[in-house]
Amino acid sequence: MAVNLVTEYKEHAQSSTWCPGCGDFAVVAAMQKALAALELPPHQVVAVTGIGCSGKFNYYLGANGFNSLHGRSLPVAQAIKIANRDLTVIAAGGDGDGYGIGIGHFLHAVRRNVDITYVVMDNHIYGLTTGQTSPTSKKGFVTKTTPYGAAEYPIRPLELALAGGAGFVAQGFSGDPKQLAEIMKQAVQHKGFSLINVYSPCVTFNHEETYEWWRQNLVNLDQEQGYDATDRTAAFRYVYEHNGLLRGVIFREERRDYQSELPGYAAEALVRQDLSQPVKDRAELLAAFM
Amino acid sequence: MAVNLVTEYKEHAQSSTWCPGCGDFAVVAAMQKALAALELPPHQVVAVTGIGCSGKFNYYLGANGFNSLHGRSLPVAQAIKIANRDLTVIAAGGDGDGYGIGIGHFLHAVRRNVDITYVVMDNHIYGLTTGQTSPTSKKGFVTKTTPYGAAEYPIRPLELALAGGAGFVAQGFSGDPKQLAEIMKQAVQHKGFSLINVYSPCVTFNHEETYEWWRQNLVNLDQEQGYDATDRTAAFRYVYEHNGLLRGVIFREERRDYQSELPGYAAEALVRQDLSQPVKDRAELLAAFM
Amino acid sequence: MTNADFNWKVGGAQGEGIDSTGEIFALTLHRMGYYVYTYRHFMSLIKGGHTNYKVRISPVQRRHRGDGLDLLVAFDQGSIDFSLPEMSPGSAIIYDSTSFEGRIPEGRNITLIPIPLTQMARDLGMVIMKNMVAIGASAALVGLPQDAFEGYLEERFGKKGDAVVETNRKVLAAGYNYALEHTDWRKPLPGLPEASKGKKRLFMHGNDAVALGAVVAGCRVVAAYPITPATEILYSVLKLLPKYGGVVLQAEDEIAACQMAIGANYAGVRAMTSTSGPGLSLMSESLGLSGASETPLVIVDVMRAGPSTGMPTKTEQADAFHAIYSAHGEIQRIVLAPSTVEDAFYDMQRAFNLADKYQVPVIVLVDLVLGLSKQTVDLEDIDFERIAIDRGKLLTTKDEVDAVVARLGHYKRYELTEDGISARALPGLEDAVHMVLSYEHDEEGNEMEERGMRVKQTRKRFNKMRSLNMDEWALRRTGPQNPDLLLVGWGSTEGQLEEAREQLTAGGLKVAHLQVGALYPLPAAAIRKEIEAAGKVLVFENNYEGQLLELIKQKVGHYDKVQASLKFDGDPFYVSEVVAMVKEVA
Amino acid sequence: MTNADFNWKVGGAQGEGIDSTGEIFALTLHRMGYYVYTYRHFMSLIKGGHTNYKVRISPVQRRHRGDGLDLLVAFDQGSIDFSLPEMSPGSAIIYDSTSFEGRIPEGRNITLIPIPLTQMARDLGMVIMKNMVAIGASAALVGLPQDAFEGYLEERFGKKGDAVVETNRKVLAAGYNYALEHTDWRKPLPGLPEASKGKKRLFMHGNDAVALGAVVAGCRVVAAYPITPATEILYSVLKLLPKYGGVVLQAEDEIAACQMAIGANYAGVRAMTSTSGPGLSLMSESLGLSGASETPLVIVDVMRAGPSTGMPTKTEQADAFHAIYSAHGEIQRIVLAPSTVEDAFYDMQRAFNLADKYQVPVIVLVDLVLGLSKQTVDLEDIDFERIAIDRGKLLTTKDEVDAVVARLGHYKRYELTEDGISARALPGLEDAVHMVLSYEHDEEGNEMEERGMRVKQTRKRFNKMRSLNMDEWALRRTGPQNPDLLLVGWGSTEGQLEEAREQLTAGGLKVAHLQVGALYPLPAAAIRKEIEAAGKVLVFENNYEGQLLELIKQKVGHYDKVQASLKFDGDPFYVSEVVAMVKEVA
Ligand SMILES: Cc1ncc(C[n+]2csc(CCOP(=O)(O)OP(=O)(O)O)c2C)c(N)n1
Ligand SMILES: Cc1ncc(C[n+]2csc(CCOP(=O)(O)OP(=O)(O)O)c2C)c(N)n1
Ligand code: SF4
Ligand code: SF4
Ligand SMILES: [Mg+2]
Ligand SMILES: [Mg+2]
Repeated sequence: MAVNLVTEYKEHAQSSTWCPGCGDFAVVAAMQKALAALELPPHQVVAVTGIGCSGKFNYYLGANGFNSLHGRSLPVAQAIKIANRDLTVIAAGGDGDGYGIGIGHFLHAVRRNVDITYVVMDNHIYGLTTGQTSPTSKKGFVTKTTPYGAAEYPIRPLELALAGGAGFVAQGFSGDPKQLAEIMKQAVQHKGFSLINVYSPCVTFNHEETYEWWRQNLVNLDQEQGYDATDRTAAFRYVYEHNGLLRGVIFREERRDYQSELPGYAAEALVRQDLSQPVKDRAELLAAFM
Repeated sequence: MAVNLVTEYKEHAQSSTWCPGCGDFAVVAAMQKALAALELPPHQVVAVTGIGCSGKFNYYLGANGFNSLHGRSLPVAQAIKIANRDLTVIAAGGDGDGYGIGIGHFLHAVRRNVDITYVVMDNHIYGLTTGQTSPTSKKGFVTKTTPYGAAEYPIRPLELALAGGAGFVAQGFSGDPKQLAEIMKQAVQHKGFSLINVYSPCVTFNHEETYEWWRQNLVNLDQEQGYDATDRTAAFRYVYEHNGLLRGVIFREERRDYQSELPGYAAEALVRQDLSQPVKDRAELLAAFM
Repeated sequence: MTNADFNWKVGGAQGEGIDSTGEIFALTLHRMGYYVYTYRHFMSLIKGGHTNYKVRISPVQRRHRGDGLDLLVAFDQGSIDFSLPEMSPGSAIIYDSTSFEGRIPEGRNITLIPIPLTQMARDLGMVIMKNMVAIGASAALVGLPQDAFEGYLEERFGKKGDAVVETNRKVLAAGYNYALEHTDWRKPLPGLPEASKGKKRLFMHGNDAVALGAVVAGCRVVAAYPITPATEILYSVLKLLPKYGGVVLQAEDEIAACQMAIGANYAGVRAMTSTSGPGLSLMSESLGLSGASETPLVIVDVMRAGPSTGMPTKTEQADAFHAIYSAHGEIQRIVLAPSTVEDAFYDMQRAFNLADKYQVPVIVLVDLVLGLSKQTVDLEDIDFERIAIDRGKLLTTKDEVDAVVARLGHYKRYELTEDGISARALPGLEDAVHMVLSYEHDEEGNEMEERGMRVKQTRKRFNKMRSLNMDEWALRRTGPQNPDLLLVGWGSTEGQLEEAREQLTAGGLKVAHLQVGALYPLPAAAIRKEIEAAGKVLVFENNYEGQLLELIKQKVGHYDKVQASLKFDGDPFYVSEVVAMVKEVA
Repeated sequence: MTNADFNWKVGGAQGEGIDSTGEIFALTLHRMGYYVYTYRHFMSLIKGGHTNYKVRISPVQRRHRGDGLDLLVAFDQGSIDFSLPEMSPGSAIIYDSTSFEGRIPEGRNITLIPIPLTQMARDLGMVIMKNMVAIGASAALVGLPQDAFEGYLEERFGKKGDAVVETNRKVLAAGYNYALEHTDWRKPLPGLPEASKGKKRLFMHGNDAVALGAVVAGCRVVAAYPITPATEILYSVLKLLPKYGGVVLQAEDEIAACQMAIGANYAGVRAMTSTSGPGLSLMSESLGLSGASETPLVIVDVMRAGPSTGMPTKTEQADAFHAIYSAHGEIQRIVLAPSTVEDAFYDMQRAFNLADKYQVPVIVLVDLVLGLSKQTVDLEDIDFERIAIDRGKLLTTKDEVDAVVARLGHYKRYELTEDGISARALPGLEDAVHMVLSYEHDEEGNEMEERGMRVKQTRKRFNKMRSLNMDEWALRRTGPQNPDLLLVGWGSTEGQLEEAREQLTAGGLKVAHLQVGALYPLPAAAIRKEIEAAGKVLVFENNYEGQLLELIKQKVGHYDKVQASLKFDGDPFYVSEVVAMVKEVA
């Protein structure tokens, strides 16, 4: 079943224009594997992206896709889930998309806690626009827009997600698609907003943070005995002290998702409700205005 | 001198339209006191605000003021400082302004670390628009837009500032203007971006978090022996465990500010540089295009 | 005609309960069977600052606040000063003699009626009840029975216990009696036809009608960010939606709100956002997204006075240019402009149907006056039977998808069709997995830049609106054919223009009135006919630039006989101003 | 005329170094003394996908890429297929016979020249040097000496050591000799007048000119967010600004970028933002803020094909409506549209001066072709002597403030003046403490809603532009008076329209050409005169709606004789297309 499903995803996918070796290939493949493992067929999944190389995630995933605007995947994705709770909704994009222009939506999505999964392909660079500094670029990073080195401190997505109150925070690495797929499975299953930040190398424009570099510098939490992913402040300290160079599930906590808090929100998807009911309720509706 | 300066500020101030008892009065008064104590006369200060009751901060402060758009005080304020480093620049606004629509600018201002001070009058409500849920409203808070209680988890500004890498994070309370003025003095003196979140009661629309309530629930860090405001992750844990109900300086750290990182940024304010120099450098400038 | 009406107003400082006082008065008279029309003057601050609430009371339906003022209740001198220009000859002012001594200029035929409103309220209950004293006094002087407000007192204060009801009743009675005893000024309300008495009608403003219209039209997600004067739409919708499983999302900003509306529409649920100018300015990129991805979108913009933050509590009709032209690049869109509460109700259905049918953004422009002026509306004019939900080419079942697949081999979201409209499949349907996107694309939704397909997709996006004929329904016209003068307006000005037309007609002028209900596409052919048949044409707008007139110039033509009559001080037209503007040129 | 030129192109897959190959070729010929004009065809993806770089080589200045193609270097069959329509009779194609066998349709008079580019590069150096082989081969066939690229090789590879230079030289020579030996196709470059040989000229594109123009005009803060095709402005500015203490701020988004530009301008530093359509759509609220607060602002929009994300690497002229009309409420603004690199340079000065003088936002619309096409520009045409910085009514010293205080009692930021312009004091000056704001306000900058002052401030904001007469300088005209046909264009179409005019004139038609350099305020009176004097008028635009024509309809009038000639496939006009469109109607 799962294998067939992966094939099904691939059949719907467009042919890729990513650079050979781009980390994002592994992200798509891992997601296909995770969704297949969860027995979710392509037509029940919607992937919403912003703009960037990573924004083409849904072209290649092979599920339904909404390629929205730069930085705006999350509002669209949240609304889709609210409109049709039966869909599995994945939002995806890049570090510029999600933590630059889109960081406001990110933090509000975190606290709104709609049941979607957000995958950020974090390559510490603006790929599609051919190599400018991104908000996760390290201080001093030299790019076309920062010939003298980036002057800003980088955004720390994991710490922000933890501070923002996220219920599921994880980090993956394109160099380990197996772990990534496993994380994705858990994230999709998590009820509420889940973040997966993926270190996904840009082989064309970031020559510092290469596969090799990540491989040497990332601590794999799956191998860290005694790491407690249920203590938010401990997780914060751990991430901070490791300068974010971790992979695995950083933190998880059950919390009621947004939909569960909504008055009147029905078990049946909103999109399938009868629209003509109010006409029958005319007297009652008008009574509110008398 | 200081006393005269306070008078000077008051002379330039417009007459107030805030509700009697509004917490924001104390915020303005504390700022006047702090600036006066630092011997900064009104004409050397620019206060930039967004839109909200709190957005009228600069009308009543009596310094130069730029009342910008809802959520946009910070980009304007940062640019003013960069354009004229001799000015003392204060950005100010409300919880909706700064942590709702403006939270993206907030986090990027934190990491950019331009030398300005940001004061948020946090009343957990949208005041000017007459009482809707704000991003800092607690979960379940009943307002005009959340008759069934707010469904989202609140934004945690202190934790976010800490996670975002802020160099100076403090919290004040309108009910203790003396402490507030002292915090403000330190914040203005801090080189780099400083945040002061002020619990500033809205006496008209928030009947839960009143002066009394705050007074009873806030822990005053000035009286907490052994609190270490220089350990970021410890501060994070402390704030988190106290659910943000603290007042005093939460965290401080010296870090090079943005301007110090800029190539060519001169000691003399940009606004006073000779604009005609390039005309003299014609040959050199054109050489780049040959 | 105007003489038959009665105009009442209460004015004071913001925070004194002026609005609720006005609303009590209006609602009670409304329930008695009068047509009331209310107008709120308020400011963008919470306490202090002048505010007033005007109620026009008439046996016939009125669409604006009225020019004159018969009885003013003033809680401060500022309220008197502010409303003096409106006061009719023979009118009266009840003022709170506890707090000040009312003054009016010499020579004005106005009766000053001092009543110690605060004192009486304090003595009998509490200070805030000065409003009830004032209502009692007003009731007495306009010839209402003392128990006219009885029902309302029960309804409003019943829950708080009998004592509260009783105190209010007492305070009101005291005002009633005090007034009868201390002044002989009287002006009775207009008579009420027997058939009207106690007739059930609606009391609502344009924002209510937008909310109701949206829900009845099938809207189930409203994503918005609070902003004056549009927030009331949220309040109304919050009352109506949860019953239908609908969701009101308070977004983090207007960008998110609009993107959410797009997302929900994509998922197949009718969704909208409501905002005012500053929010609309943040939605340009969303307009582009809706247009390029061909995802339906409905935006309601309740227009306040700009530019920028401007005057948030004042009215204007100056967002038309932005609504029609904003967004880089080229998309199609539809811009509607209701003139009445009823229009607002029906236009929401129209907006959703058009958005679904043409898969474009639809913007509904409501001016502040229309949005916030509560008024009496006849029950039969909010006719749910006229509501027909038409979702256009929407594939909602596997069978429908199968039919497409049988025809095309596979489902194509952006199929090039005769009419330019491609069937939209709900995400979630088997065999209809598809991409929608903001990039240029081929029929399958693949991003591409191939010139030929680019041209075809562009043509398709524009051609699909060819079947839309605004000329047929977007104009409302009164008056004779071939008039010497044609008054043209849009939005809430209809009431004033109509009354002005009646006055001018009575004065012997051959005047017609054309109200334009859609700005884009502009019903150009129909407007041209009207202009050409008229001797002189005046376009009345609450803006500086004459935006409708500019559109007419662009889409219809330049005519020397067409002129703009503009008011842009944040205040709606008075009929007398309209008439004066006409006299200037006629 | 066109025959005298030589058109060369290299095409292949993105990521193969096509751009730098093209640029080496172009720059070398430029330095030899030719006028070159380059055109990049590229896509919104990093690797794969077709890309090409065309170089038009001429002894006279050219403003567009040219219609024909004399020699194509193709690294894949796709490049041949893509460029076939352009190939001139008698032209040739060098293709990389290592990777494919080139095919062309039967019956085309084109010579196919197989050269094992990859193989030769691999044998002598490394694969990427196939570009050098191709350059060598091209040089041979167009009659360039073998050492023509010598200087460039030194400059580019000198730092990497003699060996690298030597290898490149070897590879190039191999290509040169191989071509001479294996084909007898030759087409010499046009002759170069003695005076031109080795003449120092500039090689730059519109984005360079914008950057240079801005810095020379005194701009010291550029805040922007990366976006194709505007990012090059940042790159250029980054080269120029630090020397003057200037700051390039990469903002978190375009909203912040534009607000930063406003903030810096308020503080007294000339500041701008640069963006493309999607970014411009995010700046509507900033336009309103600049307009309402009367803070100068300069925005450069390098237009790409929309709508929405659209086709980021393709050209269009479709942001005019948004630039002119976006922002809720009503503000004044100025919209400039340079047609040439030189215009772009001078327009930046104009933009900053106008923004300072009128305290309004100024938007400079540059189309992608103008923005990205590097070309030869005469040194004397970038004349710094023509640059005069005029900051308008700006108070920068205590003395100036004192003079105002002496006159008015105190400084008033929004003083109601004759010309509508109020003096702007730098923040930081004693006795000039003041507020600027997005709310409506009185002269002192107090937020207020008083009707009279509202009207005055609105009038002031609009009246201040009365002294601005675009008719005087915003049009460029060639050709006879009272022409039978008038070609109208804006932006980068000038080159094509001008060559078309020359061709049509040679064909016996009485044709004139009018290039419009400002869209708002539109130089309406001057345009009217031109239209009225012409027999027929065609407005050429790279958009679907005919935006300039719509503006003409709105501001000038409707004329049957005026028609739109539109191309909206992302590709600029060819001269032949212009001529064909003319023939359709003439
Ligand atoms: C509003 C807007 N601004 C700018 C752009 C241009 N743009 C497209 S992608 C991108 C950055 C991409 O970086 P990132 O999000 O990190 O994705 P990556 O390409 O690295 O995967 C930018 C700036 C745009 N499309 N829209
Ligand atoms: C773009 C935009 N959206 C919405 C508004 C309306 N608005 C004005 S103030 C405000 C919220 C104010 O809340 P807060 O920032 O907490 O300030 P407070 O009034 O509580 O001090 C809103 C939503 C606006 N002015 N501009
Ligand atoms: S540019 Fe970087 S991020 Fe984009 S496809 Fe290539 S490797 Fe991937
Ligand atoms: S509404 Fe609240 S925040 Fe606004 S002035 Fe009144 S008390 Fe202060
Ligand atoms: Mg990236
Ligand atoms: Mg607040």
